[in-house]
Amino acid sequence: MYRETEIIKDAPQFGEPGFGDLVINVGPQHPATHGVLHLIITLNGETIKDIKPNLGYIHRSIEKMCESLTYRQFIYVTSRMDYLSAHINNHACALVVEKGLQVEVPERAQVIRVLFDELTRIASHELWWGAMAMDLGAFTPFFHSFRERETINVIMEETCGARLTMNYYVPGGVMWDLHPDFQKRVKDFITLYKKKIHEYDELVTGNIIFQNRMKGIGYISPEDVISYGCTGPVARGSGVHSDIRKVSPYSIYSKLDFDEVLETGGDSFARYVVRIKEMHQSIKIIEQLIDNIPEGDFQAKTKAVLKLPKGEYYQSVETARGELGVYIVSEGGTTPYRIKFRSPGFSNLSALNHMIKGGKIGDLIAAMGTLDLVIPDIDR
Amino acid sequence: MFIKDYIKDIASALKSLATGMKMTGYYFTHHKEIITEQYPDNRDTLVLAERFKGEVVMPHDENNEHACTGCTSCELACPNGSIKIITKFDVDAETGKRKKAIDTWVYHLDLCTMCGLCVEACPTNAIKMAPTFEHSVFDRNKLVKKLNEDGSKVRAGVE
Amino acid sequence: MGAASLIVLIIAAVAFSTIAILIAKVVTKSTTNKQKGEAIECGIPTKGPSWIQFNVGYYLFALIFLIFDVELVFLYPWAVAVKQTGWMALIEIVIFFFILFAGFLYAHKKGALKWV
Amino acid sequence: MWSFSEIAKNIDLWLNDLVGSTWALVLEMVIAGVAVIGLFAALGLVLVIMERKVAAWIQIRLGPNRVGPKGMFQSMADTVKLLVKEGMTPDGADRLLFNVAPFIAMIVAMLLMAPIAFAKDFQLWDMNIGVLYITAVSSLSVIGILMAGWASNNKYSLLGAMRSGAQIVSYELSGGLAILAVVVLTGSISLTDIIKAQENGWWIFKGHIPVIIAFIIYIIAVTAETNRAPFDLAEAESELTAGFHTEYSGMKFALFFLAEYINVFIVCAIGATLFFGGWMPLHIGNWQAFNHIMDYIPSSVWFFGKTFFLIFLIMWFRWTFPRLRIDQLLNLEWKYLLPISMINLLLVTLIAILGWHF
Amino acid sequence: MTNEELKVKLTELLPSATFEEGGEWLNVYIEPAALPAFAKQLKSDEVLQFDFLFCLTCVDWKTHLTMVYHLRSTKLQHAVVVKAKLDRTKPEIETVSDTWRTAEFHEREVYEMFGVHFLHHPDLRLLILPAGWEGKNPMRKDFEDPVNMIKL
Repeated sequence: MYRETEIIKDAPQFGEPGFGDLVINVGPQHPATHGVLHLIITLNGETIKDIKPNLGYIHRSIEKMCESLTYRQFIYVTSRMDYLSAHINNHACALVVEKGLQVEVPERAQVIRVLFDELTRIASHELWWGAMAMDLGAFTPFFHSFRERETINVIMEETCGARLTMNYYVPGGVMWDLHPDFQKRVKDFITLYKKKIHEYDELVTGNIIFQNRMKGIGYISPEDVISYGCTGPVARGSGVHSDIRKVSPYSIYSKLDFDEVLETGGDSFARYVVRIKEMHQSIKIIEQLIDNIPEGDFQAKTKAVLKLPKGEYYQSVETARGELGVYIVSEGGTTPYRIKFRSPGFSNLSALNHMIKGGKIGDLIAAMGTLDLVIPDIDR
Repeated sequence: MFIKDYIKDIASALKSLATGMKMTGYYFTHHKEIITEQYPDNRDTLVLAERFKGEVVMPHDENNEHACTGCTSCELACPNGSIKIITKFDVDAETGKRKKAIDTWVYHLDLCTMCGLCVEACPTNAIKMAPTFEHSVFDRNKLVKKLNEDGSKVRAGVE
Repeated sequence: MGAASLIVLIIAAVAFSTIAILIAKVVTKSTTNKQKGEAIECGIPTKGPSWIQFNVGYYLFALIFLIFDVELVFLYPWAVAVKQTGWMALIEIVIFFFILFAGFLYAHKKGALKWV
Repeated sequence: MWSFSEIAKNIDLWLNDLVGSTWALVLEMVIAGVAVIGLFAALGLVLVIMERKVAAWIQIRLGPNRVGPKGMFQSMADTVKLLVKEGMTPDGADRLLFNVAPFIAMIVAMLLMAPIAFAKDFQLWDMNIGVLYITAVSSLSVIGILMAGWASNNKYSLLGAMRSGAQIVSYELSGGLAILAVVVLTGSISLTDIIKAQENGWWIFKGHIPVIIAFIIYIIAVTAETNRAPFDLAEAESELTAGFHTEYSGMKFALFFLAEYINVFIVCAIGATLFFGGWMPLHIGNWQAFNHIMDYIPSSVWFFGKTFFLIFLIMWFRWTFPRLRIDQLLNLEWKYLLPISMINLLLVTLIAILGWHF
Repeated sequence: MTNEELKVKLTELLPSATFEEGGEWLNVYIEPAALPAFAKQLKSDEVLQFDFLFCLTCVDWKTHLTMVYHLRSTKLQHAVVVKAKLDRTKPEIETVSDTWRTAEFHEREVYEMFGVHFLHHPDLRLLILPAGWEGKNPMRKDFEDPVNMIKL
């Protein structure tokens, strides 16, 4: 309808705050930052001239902590990084330890891991969807998305014993076998999801106000996406082929039939569409696997005390927010010598200033919503 | 045509708004869809998954015996030091041999992150996670618990 | 009750608000400290003054509004008289709107209706 | 059948007998003042619980359900909570303006009550320029908001107030033009006359499509004028934390809150009066039997029923739609609502002159 | 490109570079001074096109610091690890944030955690740590903080 937003392709250059400029702190206690992100914004009227992020309000130095934890123990801390895709973080750590130990993970464990990864991805996107709509001023989607997310949480709780920070993956497999009800529960979830998913389009995607708030906002070009190191739906919204599950497949992803969702818009709406379509792809993966869980062990035999050979190990996985890399430097001991988490949110946040410069305050909220920032993931 | 596009725009916009309102209207009139749980009221019927990791407990059987030998592998496995095992030496009444046993199994619930690594590490399955979650107390010290009961012993045959 | 009702209403509003605030003053226990008096800005002390000249972006809207609002006031007597006047009223208003609309289109062309 | 007007008349007679005409007038004023305050408070309580319940049911929740039966006294508990909260004034604030702003908001909300006909022959002041009065007074509410936003010495408040200024200034035009559609059809700006003109059917049914368009424009414009979502930019909580009342707490906040709900009630009452006949029961042309049955329902029930339906509509909007951005909001007004309402007014004029309306 | 081909090509670009294999990817050790020019070449070279810096970090080896740059090409899908040894007492290196803009934030993180000074960085301030932490570098191995650290 009254679509007027021009895509600001080249971020305008502004000088230092001058006459008539307001410097406003958004966050750390702000409803739209989903946590304790602190942005120092320079405003001219309603137009944003500059954004300076200020991080670290929940920095726990997880990397330093991991240096004193053994290879079995450090996995649990990573659940607390990006708490919305805790399983996938754990997966990355388990994979990197297995890579160092050269352990063959049983087929059953791999399938279980992929199933839980995809369920986590859906749950994460559901929460993002609700929270993003809430940022834009619509409260109802938040509650509707939690209805489906709750179903996933129940599945998690039943098998893993927790709802958010599960610590279910261990080096060599998973901690326990699946709960007997797992398959039935997942199928129930798929039925519910398919019954309710059209409401997402009715309530939000098709809404004219929503589309106008989203289209043309927070544009970032493919070159800038690569330069800023953005990954995940942010990169794919600009058409950059960046899904780690396709780029360098891990676990059993190379054998699965799913598509990498690519949109070429580069704006908030493209990122939104990518996430919505990714949920469908995750459902597709779950449907392929849920009836074909192979029998066998759920955990490979590993030694009681794990020692990674001297060397450097890197493994990246695709979390709900993008590429999570785990870089371990081992000196041959029981604990990592140095560990580095390349978190997706950190790089995605660095592109925020570039995206929003010259936009309005409302655009900041809309663009930040589609970046899907999880603050513990950025601060670590 | 400008006017035609203009009207078309408005029509499609109104339609999209009406679609959303139809959906919310549906939920407004269909109270069966409500999913709220009324938590403190449904305590009696609340079923938690049996695997739910709420706190570490040490099951004792009817003879007040448990399976913990005091090997401290759980203490070593714990990533944040919420377990502290104080051992003592028991004298076996029949053979007269001195045997290592636990004196106090201290559990810091206030430090615990419910990762379940201690349960995994236990060689004798002496501890397990219990599906409880109402841990709030006014004094933090109350969260430091002694898991083995007074006068309890190691079950015979557990090594 | 007539025009006196307006005085009654104003007194009622003031009385209601005053009583409510006074009751609240009596009931609550008030403390002061330095942090309490700070302006709320997400927990960070404000940087620079808030009372500055800044670009509100709708100065032109206000001007155009003025024109249209005056027009709206003119329309009230016209609207009351439409039925008696008949066709003449329609012709007059078409001319009136035509002039207004021309000005409106001009403003639009000039970019006055764009929030900056 | 009893009616409000007869009760009022009887009280008037009784008081005149008792204390003489001068004191009777004073006493009547006091009674009216107390009644209005009572209505104010009652409306606040009812609308807050209504909003919360509507929101809850749309959001597949139960909503308040602890205080009283089904949580019906929740808003009482809210009031008590707000009453015992400390009302703070920030150090840097302009104290006079800061404290006066809620009074302005309340006075404006209260003044708008004057011409509304709550039931048959029951209104405070049957003024002959009712529509004009409402248009004029309702635009004053922006002053309270601007004062509050400016006086707070808070950047969020300032931005919220400025937005609110632009918004209310703009949406007044299309709202006024939508009201004019009914004025043209009636040929009068007295609310009594407008209600009388709907004796054989409400304007929304009698006036063909142009009146329906006028109604839609009216409901959009008043949603914006009362700062309700999706036009709640002045207090957009995800952008400006709480907009112009960020710094307000305790009872002063409650007054703003109350004024907002009363404003919603009033604009809906005006909407009901203009397009749905106010207290006028549902009459269809000359179906005497049907009209007679409808007359059995008291006129105040008709009035409140229609008003609350419109209030529900506005609440329904709020819990369905996302918020607009400030420039989109103004675009909607200046590029869509204003031209459409102008053309619509021409169409209505045509209908009125040709006498096509029923 | 395979690791062998990369080795040949990189030696062409920078003869002083030394290589180390064994990990997943080829490790290139370079002199810190050669970094900015080398980085630009890595990005712009037709057959290399390392346009994506996906991980930038630092390792404290107690005797020296090592900057680690993980690079990948989004078009050609090969990867390389560039490393540069720094003096531990006065660590300084040129910024690469003009080549890969993601480095701006990562370098700020390394700056506060390891105390590495990035020359010509556009905005080298503390990012995560609160004001007043300058000079103390938490991720170094010899860092002790009696207040905030809990020893297990």
